[in-house]
Amino acid sequence: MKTDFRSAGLTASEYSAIRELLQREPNFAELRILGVMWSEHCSYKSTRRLLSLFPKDGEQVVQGPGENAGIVDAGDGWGIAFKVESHNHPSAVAPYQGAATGVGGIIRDILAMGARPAALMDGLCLGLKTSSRAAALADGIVKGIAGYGNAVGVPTIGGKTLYSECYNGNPLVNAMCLGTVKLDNIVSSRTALPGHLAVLIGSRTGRDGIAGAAFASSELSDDTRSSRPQVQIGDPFVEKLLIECCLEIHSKGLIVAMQDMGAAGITSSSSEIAAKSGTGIRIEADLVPLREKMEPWEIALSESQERMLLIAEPEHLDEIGSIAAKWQLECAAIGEVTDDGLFVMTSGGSTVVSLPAEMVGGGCPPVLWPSKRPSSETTLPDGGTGPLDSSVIRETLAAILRDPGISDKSAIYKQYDYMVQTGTVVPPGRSVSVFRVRQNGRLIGVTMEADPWKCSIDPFKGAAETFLKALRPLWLSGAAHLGMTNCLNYPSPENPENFWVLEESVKGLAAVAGDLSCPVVSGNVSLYNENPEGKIMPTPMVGVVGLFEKNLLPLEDQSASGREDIFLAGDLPGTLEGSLFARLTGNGVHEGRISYDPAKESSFMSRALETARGDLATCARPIAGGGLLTALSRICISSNMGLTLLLEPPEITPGLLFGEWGPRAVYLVPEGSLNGFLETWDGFPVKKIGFTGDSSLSIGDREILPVKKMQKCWRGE
Amino acid sequence: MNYLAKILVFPREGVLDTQGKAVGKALGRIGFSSVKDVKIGKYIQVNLEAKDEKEAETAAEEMCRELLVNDLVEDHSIRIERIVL
Amino acid sequence: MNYLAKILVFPREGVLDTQGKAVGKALGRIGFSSVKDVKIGKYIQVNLEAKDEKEAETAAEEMCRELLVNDLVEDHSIRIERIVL
Amino acid sequence: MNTSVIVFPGSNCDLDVVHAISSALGTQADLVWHDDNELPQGTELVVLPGGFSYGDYLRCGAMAAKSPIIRAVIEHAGSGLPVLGICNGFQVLTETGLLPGALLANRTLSFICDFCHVRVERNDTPFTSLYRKGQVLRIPIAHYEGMYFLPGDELAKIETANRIVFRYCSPEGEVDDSFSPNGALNCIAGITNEAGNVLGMMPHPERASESILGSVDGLPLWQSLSRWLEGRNRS
Ligand SMILES: Nc1ncnc2c1ncn2[C@@H]1O[C@H](COP(=O)(O)OP(=O)(O)O)[C@@H](O)[C@H]1O
Ligand SMILES: [Mg+2]
Repeated sequence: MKTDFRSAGLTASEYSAIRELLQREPNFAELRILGVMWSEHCSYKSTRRLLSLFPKDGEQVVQGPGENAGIVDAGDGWGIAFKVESHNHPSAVAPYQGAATGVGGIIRDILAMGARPAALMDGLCLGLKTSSRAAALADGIVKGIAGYGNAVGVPTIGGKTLYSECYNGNPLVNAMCLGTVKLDNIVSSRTALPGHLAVLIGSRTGRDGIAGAAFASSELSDDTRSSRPQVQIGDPFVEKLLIECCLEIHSKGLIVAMQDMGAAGITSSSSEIAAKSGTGIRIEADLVPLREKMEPWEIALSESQERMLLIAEPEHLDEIGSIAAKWQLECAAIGEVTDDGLFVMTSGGSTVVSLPAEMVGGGCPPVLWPSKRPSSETTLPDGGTGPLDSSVIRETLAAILRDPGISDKSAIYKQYDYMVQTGTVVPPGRSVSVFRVRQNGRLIGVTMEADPWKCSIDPFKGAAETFLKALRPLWLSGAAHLGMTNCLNYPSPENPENFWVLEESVKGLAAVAGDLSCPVVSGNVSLYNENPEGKIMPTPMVGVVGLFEKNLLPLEDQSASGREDIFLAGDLPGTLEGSLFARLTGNGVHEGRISYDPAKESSFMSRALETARGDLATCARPIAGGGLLTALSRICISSNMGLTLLLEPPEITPGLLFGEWGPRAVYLVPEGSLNGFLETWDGFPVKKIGFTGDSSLSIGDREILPVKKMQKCWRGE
Repeated sequence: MNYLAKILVFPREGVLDTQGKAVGKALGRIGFSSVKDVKIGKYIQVNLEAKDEKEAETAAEEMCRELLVNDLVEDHSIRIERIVL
Repeated sequence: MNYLAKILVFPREGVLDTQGKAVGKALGRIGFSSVKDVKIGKYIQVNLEAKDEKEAETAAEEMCRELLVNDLVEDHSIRIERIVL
Repeated sequence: MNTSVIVFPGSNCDLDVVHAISSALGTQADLVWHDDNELPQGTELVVLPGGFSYGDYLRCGAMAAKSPIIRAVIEHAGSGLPVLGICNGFQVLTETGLLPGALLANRTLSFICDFCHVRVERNDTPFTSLYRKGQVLRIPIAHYEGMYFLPGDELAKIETANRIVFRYCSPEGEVDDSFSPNGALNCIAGITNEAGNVLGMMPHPERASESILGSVDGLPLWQSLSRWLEGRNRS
């Protein structure tokens, strides 16, 4: 059969590299396999070099990137495994199933570490509600996350949702999972030895999603049906059984190594285990339990969901089989670990694939796309920046509270079971989500952030700010960060300007990771997020995990009693570039300069942690999207309490009220804590700006909005 | 005139029928050993007005395309019946 | 011999068909003004072995009683078809 | 209190119930696999926990109701000992026939996870003796199919027989359809069998049993059961 490397998704130079490495022509099955494994999605060929810029080490890091998930130390011998993964392309085509299987996939990554999945977060970038297509996608995506996460019994405790036109046809679905694992009981994928068996547990294999990874590595075309892989269907019921089954097998000490089957199914899972363990592996296609008749190469590449690959010693096979039977799952020894370094697949007694495992998993030559700084400096309108009068403030604030990115997200997260596992201490809807590790009682804070607008203005500083936006709420609540995971969502890297933006963003994230010692322990890359109608803004999605000291409860972020002073910690005016205010009004975009000041962030961090730990405030909230007035409004809205700002007219500028960027927070401080609070913040810009009470938000003696009205705007009533 | 469009929607060939699979297993477990396979879909019955059968059918097809069926994962079939009161 | 038991299950008269109502409204909203009423039920297709049609039908009835249908809230109808290979 | 928590394939609140009982009463509960034919010796309380048994496919609770262990649960109930079905467990109880009615899709046609308020209608059951009659509980729900349904005449019968234990209500205790999150008939959130020893409820008491989780209004339920069983053992 004449094999066409292009239809397998390979370039001419990759094809010649393959012939070079093999010293022969690959056969049809091998070509298909390499086409998938050397796709962007599986090989990270465009970004491997960039990702190596991330600082990965820290004393709290138990497992850095390279395994199925990273692990950080959460005290008392327990660790938190976590990772974020995108399912953008599938969700654009089949929103419910795409989002559902995204959740299923990330859960299995956590499971593969031997961890019990304990919490989910979802980062969603959705199109505008005014587009009916985007609205239908958004609805399907949320229902898919709910449908899967709820049934599988892992609470979705928070996330991030933002809206822009650029996501109308390119929605982003970034699912993050966190699991708890005993540190002396972590499973690895690099511990296989020759003679061990490869055991497949879970669902039967069908034709789902064959070559799905390759699909995720190109732009979306107009045609949504033809040339698509078969849509993968998630079965959360089977996933729940798979979790319990694998954890039971693991608790009996029967697992040598484990790997989930994600993109490129059996091929990627088995070749990765072999490559990382420095062994070979031989899979017999005929032993794979099938749903329908399939060719060996299809079996090799099927992305049927809810399957795990276990490596086990032969004498344990029976016991593994009986545990799988108890959980009503398929279980089959489909091959064995060998010592020849080859990934081999046999069928009907003959060899259909024989490739160096190393070459399948990590052999794709890196691609160095040209990089070019975009020439067209976007010139932004420079509106008036003088003091604002009350009616403008009122209208602007009302518009901000109604903005879909700011307004109430409960219509989304109430569809998620965010309480199952009875560990959710701070539910969705807050600036930090917090769950309790059942095994040791410790509290873990989690945040997820993205700010594509800031990344569009300056990808380095924008990405750094994105990361910091995820860190600051943790510090304010009292959690010390342990590590970060991220998903790099970008358009095609083949465009030099896109690639430059990607490079700069990675550098920005790496800078923060290094400067503030928040190592990157896992992540995911999703490129080619574009379609004929347009491309997405640069959208790094950052997830950060933090740990609370023993017996410390998270500091509130939205409660006022009417007896506190309001302090602003941080610079008085923020910066309007890339702010929501600038987007809504096209005004004042040049007030303040964007900056990244690691020393200042670090100083902010220690004071914020000290404030929370010393119980020196009753409420703390970062100033982020929508600026100071928005942060204050959120407190008013949820505590049903007004406040008065003591600002003089020259200070009442858009930058102060609506500026963003940098370490800034509002604190509510009761009288008894004033001295301690001020001592803690001595040496950092801090200023009393008002007090709580009454039923409206006012500036001086001018009422801006009654709380009732703010609540209505925010709830979209 | 009044017609009843009876629409069956079921998982496409090759698409995993998670529900059917689970129900098939359960039937086996409670003693129906003769069961070889179960598929589960939706049955939608639309009562609509149309001037003739042809028009009713066209309308039903359109409803399937627009809302009732996700043709990435589902197939469907339609039967039109005249309602005689 | 192989038979296909085609089973329709739908909400009983008097039981609120929330989903049917919602779909009916949605169809109206997107422009299908001729729709008067929508009912939504389940379509279950059981592939089973039986010695004749009668036996297949009895088995299917029993499956409905035992598992597939909850008569408190659902009605059902069964059609048996012989599968000719 | 000797508790058996039944685990069906797809149950996901089983460990939560075990945890709540142990933190409320300091006693350990046993997990019992649905495939077993017997309850452990000495079982006093049986809990059918929440979750998605068999994926909630076909009808919630329908396939679980056919599990081997159910016969033992029915016998247990027949002996007058308490059986508690929470959420999916309630659905299993209606499917087994231990409780009347059915739980249909929420009128919102969406999954709802939230705190809600329910009023205690009876405190003369093994489950509720430590509540006040009329007490309002703040307690979570998390379900897609929670709209309690029973045909009119039968509904009237269980009302007359005073079998409603919890009703959805306002924070102040006013019962009205507008406070029912799912559209349940007569705002029914929990009912018992005739003898009063089988309770099915949609809200999750195990999620309201520790102050760190935002409510302890579920605690008295475990304490009531424990006290009732102690009293029974004494007599
Ligand atoms: N997709 C989601 N899933 C769960 N929770 C979400 C989701 N989107 C937003 N939230 C929650 O709603 C709150 C507000 O979300 P958002 O406006 O996106 O974040 P921020 O508060 O950082 O501006 C956050 O507490 C977040 O955890
Ligand atoms: Mg993995």
